[in-house]
Amino acid sequence: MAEMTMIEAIRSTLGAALEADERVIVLGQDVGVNGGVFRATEGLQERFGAERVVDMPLAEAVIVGSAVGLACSGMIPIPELQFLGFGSQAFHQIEGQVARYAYRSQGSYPMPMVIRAPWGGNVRTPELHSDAHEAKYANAPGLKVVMPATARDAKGMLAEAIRDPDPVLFCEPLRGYRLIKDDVPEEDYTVPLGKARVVREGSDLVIVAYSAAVVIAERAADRAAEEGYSVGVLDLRSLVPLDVEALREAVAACGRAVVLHEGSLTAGFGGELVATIQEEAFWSLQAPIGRVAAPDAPYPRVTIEELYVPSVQRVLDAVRAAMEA
Amino acid sequence: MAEMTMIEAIRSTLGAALEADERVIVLGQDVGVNGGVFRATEGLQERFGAERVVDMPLAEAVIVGSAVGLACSGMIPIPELQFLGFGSQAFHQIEGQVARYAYRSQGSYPMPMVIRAPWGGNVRTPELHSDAHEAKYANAPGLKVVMPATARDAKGMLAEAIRDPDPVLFCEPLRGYRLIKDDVPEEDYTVPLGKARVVREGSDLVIVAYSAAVVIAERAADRAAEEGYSVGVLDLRSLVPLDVEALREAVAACGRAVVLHEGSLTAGFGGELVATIQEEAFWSLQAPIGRVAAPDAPYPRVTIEELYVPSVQRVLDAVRAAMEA
Amino acid sequence: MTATPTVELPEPLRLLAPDGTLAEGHVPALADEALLDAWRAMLRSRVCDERCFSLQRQGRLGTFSPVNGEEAAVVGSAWALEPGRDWIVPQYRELPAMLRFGYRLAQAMQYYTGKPAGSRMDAEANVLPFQISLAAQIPHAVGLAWGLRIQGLDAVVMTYFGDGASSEGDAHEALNLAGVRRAPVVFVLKNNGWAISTPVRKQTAAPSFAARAAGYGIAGELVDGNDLFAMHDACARAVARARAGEGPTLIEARTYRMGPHNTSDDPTRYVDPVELDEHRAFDPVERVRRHLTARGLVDETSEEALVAQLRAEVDAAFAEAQDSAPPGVEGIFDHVYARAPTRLDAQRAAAERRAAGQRDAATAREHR
Amino acid sequence: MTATPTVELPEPLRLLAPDGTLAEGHVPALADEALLDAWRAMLRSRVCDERCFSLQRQGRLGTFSPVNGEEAAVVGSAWALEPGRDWIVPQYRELPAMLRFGYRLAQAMQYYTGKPAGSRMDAEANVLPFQISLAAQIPHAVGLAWGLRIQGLDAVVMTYFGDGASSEGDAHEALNLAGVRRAPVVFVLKNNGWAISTPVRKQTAAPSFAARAAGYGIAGELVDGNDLFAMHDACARAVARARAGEGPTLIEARTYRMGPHNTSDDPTRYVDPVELDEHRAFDPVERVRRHLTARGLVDETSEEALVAQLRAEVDAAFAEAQDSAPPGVEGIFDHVYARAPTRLDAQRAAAERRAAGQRDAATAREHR
Ligand SMILES: Cc1ncc(C[n+]2csc(CCOP(=O)(O)OP(=O)(O)O)c2C)c(N)n1
Ligand SMILES: Cc1ncc(C[n+]2csc(CCOP(=O)(O)OP(=O)(O)O)c2C)c(N)n1
Ligand SMILES: [Mg+2]
Ligand SMILES: [Mg+2]
Repeated sequence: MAEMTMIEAIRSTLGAALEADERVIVLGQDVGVNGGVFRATEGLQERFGAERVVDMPLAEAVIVGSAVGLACSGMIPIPELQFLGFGSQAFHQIEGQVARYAYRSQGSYPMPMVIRAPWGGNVRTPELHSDAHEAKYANAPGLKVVMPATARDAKGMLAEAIRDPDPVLFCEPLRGYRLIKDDVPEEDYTVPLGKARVVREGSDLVIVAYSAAVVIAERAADRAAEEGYSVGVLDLRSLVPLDVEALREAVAACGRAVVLHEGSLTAGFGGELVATIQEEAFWSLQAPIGRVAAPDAPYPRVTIEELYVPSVQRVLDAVRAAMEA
Repeated sequence: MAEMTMIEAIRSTLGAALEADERVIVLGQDVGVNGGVFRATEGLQERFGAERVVDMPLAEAVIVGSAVGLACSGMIPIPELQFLGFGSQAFHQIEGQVARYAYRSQGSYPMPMVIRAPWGGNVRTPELHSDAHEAKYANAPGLKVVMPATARDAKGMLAEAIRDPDPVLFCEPLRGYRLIKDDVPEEDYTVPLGKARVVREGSDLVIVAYSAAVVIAERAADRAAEEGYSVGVLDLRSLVPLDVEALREAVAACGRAVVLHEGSLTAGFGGELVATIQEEAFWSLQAPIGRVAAPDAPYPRVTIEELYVPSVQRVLDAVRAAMEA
Repeated sequence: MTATPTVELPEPLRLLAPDGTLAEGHVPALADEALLDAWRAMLRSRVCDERCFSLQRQGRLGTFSPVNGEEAAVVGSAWALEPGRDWIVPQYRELPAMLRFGYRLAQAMQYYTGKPAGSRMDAEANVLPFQISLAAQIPHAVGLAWGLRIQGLDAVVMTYFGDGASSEGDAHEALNLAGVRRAPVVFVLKNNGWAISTPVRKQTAAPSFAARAAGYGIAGELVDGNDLFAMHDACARAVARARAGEGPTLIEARTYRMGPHNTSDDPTRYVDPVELDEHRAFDPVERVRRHLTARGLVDETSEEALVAQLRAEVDAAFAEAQDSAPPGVEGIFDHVYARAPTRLDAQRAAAERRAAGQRDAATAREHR
Repeated sequence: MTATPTVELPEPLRLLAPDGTLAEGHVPALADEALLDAWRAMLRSRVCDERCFSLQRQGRLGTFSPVNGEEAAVVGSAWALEPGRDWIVPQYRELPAMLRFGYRLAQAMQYYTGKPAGSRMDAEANVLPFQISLAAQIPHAVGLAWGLRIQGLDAVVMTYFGDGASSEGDAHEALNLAGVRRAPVVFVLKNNGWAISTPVRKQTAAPSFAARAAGYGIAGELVDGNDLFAMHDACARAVARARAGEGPTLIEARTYRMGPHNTSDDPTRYVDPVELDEHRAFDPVERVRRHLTARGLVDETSEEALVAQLRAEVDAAFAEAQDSAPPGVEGIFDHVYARAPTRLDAQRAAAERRAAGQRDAATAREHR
């Protein structure tokens, strides 16, 4: 065990994957000499050479699109989107090609690809850099969407995503890159996709969250505890596959839930969570499931981002509302 | 009143808009000489000239992106995506530019644009042509998403969308272009965005649907009636703005709901609908809200599309399940 | 210092005159059995186009895009590659090229009749599936070529796209990346004059697409796309360069779409019949026929026999495709994921129950 | 018939030598008051870069991308347009051009300090906001130029993008459309050698970006981007062509990014200090200074006074931006829609209640 930041965890998995399997190739903007703008790939080009850790032209669609071709040739590409927000430039390649190439070719050309993409708010980035787009990708069948909340999961889930024969969008929270720091086993291990993590148990209500929002959920649970509520936290870890079982169990046990995400409300992933919970645990529900999400507005400029990103206070309010309903 | 197909209704509104306002410009692939591959713009280039009904190069991002610039210049552009599925090529321009240009410029550059896009299944099209992407666009704040189900609404809502100062994605169901035919007032009129249509009342359950799925909902309601269930149908008409009030009222009145859409389930718009309903009418709910949607798989080839697109039978099964819960 | 707006461009490379005579002194590399094989492929393509059109009109086939008029562009280029070693990355109008690289006619017929198996590739086939998303395959071709080279193979990848698709961002990004990586790709841009109803003059102001090569630091060549020998010659040189590690080439094949865009299209709405007629004089099949006839390699009788044989081939392929039943529920769910989410498995189980005529006990169950 | 892989390219247009002497016989169109105005703009840019960097280091400013080294490219081009008539569509590194067309320095400071008002344009400003999405503004520029022409205005639109952004699909689609529509646009591609850490040789294999123009049937010119007069001259000709309805021009301004990409970047990781030093000899500001000094138009004393004045200007602008409080909740909700969905209004009301310290009675209520 060693304490590691999330960025260190990711870097170590990338290094191990490049080490372990010749077919692995890392490609993206500034991933080589510069080691990535957040240093996720720092030192990798030095270790593995410029043919395996490749600085690409500034063009997201061909970063992802050439990765499709690399996969067809038998490689395991790990393209990086410098920011998830610029995945929109490659959206047709991701949802229209990566996600369905195995299906289209009826298994002839699997896509064992991992698209890495940082995102997330409250880190004072310029416009478009913080945008939460996970719901759009979760609605692209054929793709898996992974959103780790801890360094330990980042390491183990990235390792699993690379081994997984299906294409994975691996979303890394900017806020967590250096702030999230936890005990990470030094040896190689994997964390399965589609198994949620019970962060804490609670008998009154469960907050369902993922990625950097898990920390917000925990703080809100702490605050709720001060008010006498026993609030659990469920970290989904991946949106696709979705751990339906864990959602059912968590809500069946306590009868109340709040779902939380950073992206805007309408058609955000929270809708999916509420729908799934009420399908699975309707008869246990003792109050409406609360949704805490950003408003239906674009991510704002930095001076007011704290008014936009869901706060501990908002989650706490939702917990109270559910408890008092 | 005259009976009109949906395609005729759309064509008539486009003609009227070009007639009424010099700033209106229609642009897209094959919209000119050919009158659009579905003839939505037939005859318009002859009437208004090649400078107002413009055949564009085959490049969705610049069809939409140049429309942003046209709007900045004071025009009212109506770009056409030949199919909604190819909106993914322009996704960065739609979600990142069109949807937020007014916000970014703090009102300096409004985007009074209507992006027209046909979509929808069971019409034997090649791959990607039938894809339902509405949930992804509904998650793009700043954009409105309109999905009419009747010729009358198509005419009136397109007219309203063109007048609306905000950008609108106007999704036209391929299946309805010629099959949907109803009485349409000949004079100019508008149908507001964000007001759902009560297709029929029902005291047991309400099916919430939009676009071509409304017909499926109606048939299922008919079949349910044969089994003694009084089932209402609510046609949402637009996803953004969402008629939350109508959802609440419809469900509060009967206590049971099934939501229906053609796109795949996970992170589809059905999740939003279920979440909204249970937020608004939780205490009225007598059974879990059923979701009927396509599976989490890409739209398949034509020989098996009927196994994919939600059928009357599936909706009926969901109605029964809710009634028997 | 000023680059003039329009660069003066050479005429397209032409080696075979419309009357079937070869350019003075040119000895085509495409000769003997390979030439006759190419000829057969061109005729097969015509026969297949005709047959598919009539089947579509009878409602027995889905949407179909004929090759009609572009046979030399497709065959001349693909015959410059080596089957079993090189690769084809098609758009949707290059069936003869795909067939040479291991795609089977019966699979094509499955594709045209809307069966998923039509895009499943045999293990030994070096072909990617038809691509509906215009230009999306071009980045794939570059990645494929790059990946094969990483693995020490000296394969060359040939990819096709149209004058319309050339306007997509993907075309640009891929051509540029190919230049940077010196990927062994031959880009065959078939300029057939039309993107559905959009004539090429509305597609671009460029006097030639080949002129784009210079902007990517790659080789470019403008070729008479209705000339089998010119296409083969230019592509063979491009393949040799690619194989030698000298990077990609952009070939503009100037050709002409002799029929409708596809079975849903009505070109009388927008094609000037006079223009169409003018182009008939340059028919690529007729041109090769004249040449082979003059050389005594084919005659009417032998062609009749060949056409009859090709018809039988196409009919057999169609019959085979007809015989393969479309999949059931598994056709929706298989291969979406190699490791499907449990929720998808639940959806599949529900769909299977429905297909078996069983009513769903509870719809919720299928979303697990 | 074969276009060779790399077209032999002329040297960039240069009119002002690094030592400040003008090319034999050249009489610059940029003269008198306009020249001094351009000089002031270049110096203002330097002063602003320095000031913003130090403010950022103190934590008083957000992410900032300096113009440093590209002053001639930006000023020379923008001074070829007519304020009040023509338009600027920027990326993010062209503040001096924006300022000439009605954007105010205090607004820029609001932008850099992360205030939404920084992208609100005054009614009389002919500028679009800073664009973060690389190359996304290029289609906008084409549409804007097209739309202004439809409305009978003979305005010219100048848009800027970098060597990195040039690889994006949007750049291609927009250049091509501009050619087709003969839109009055001048595309200024500032090739500053870098896209963050990516050198231009990894960005493209093209020997020159100007060579791309031929592939769109538009004019192209390669210009020494550190030469104020050459930039002005080439752009003035491009503007004249555009105004006369002769279509767009792609100008490649060869320049060099003299500092970090932005305030978060550490170029010592990837820039060879020797290379950087070499480029210092071509500093665009120094070059104009030498020229103006030789002509007796400026001297050390006058420059000192000017710099002091510019510093005061920048400080005043920063102070003004500081004084404008960031918005409250309205900054999140205003202008998202002109006619907001009722649900958004409910979210706004809830946010206002929260901001007022009131607890939400029921979260559900805000989703109305
Ligand atoms: C990205 C995308 N946009 C639009 C379409 C619809 N579409 C299908 S074929 C076609 C025209 C293609 O023209 P071209 O690339 O010249 O190829 P050709 O059909 O002439 O071979 C269009 C617009 C599509 N399939 N993909
Ligand atoms: C579409 C998109 N992709 C990635 C980024 C992240 N990014 C910001 S600046 C930059 C480099 C830009 O290089 P260039 O276009 O040459 O402009 P320069 O900064 O040199 O002026 C990158 C990759 C972005 N802003 N937009
Ligand atoms: Mg074509
Ligand atoms: Mg640059």
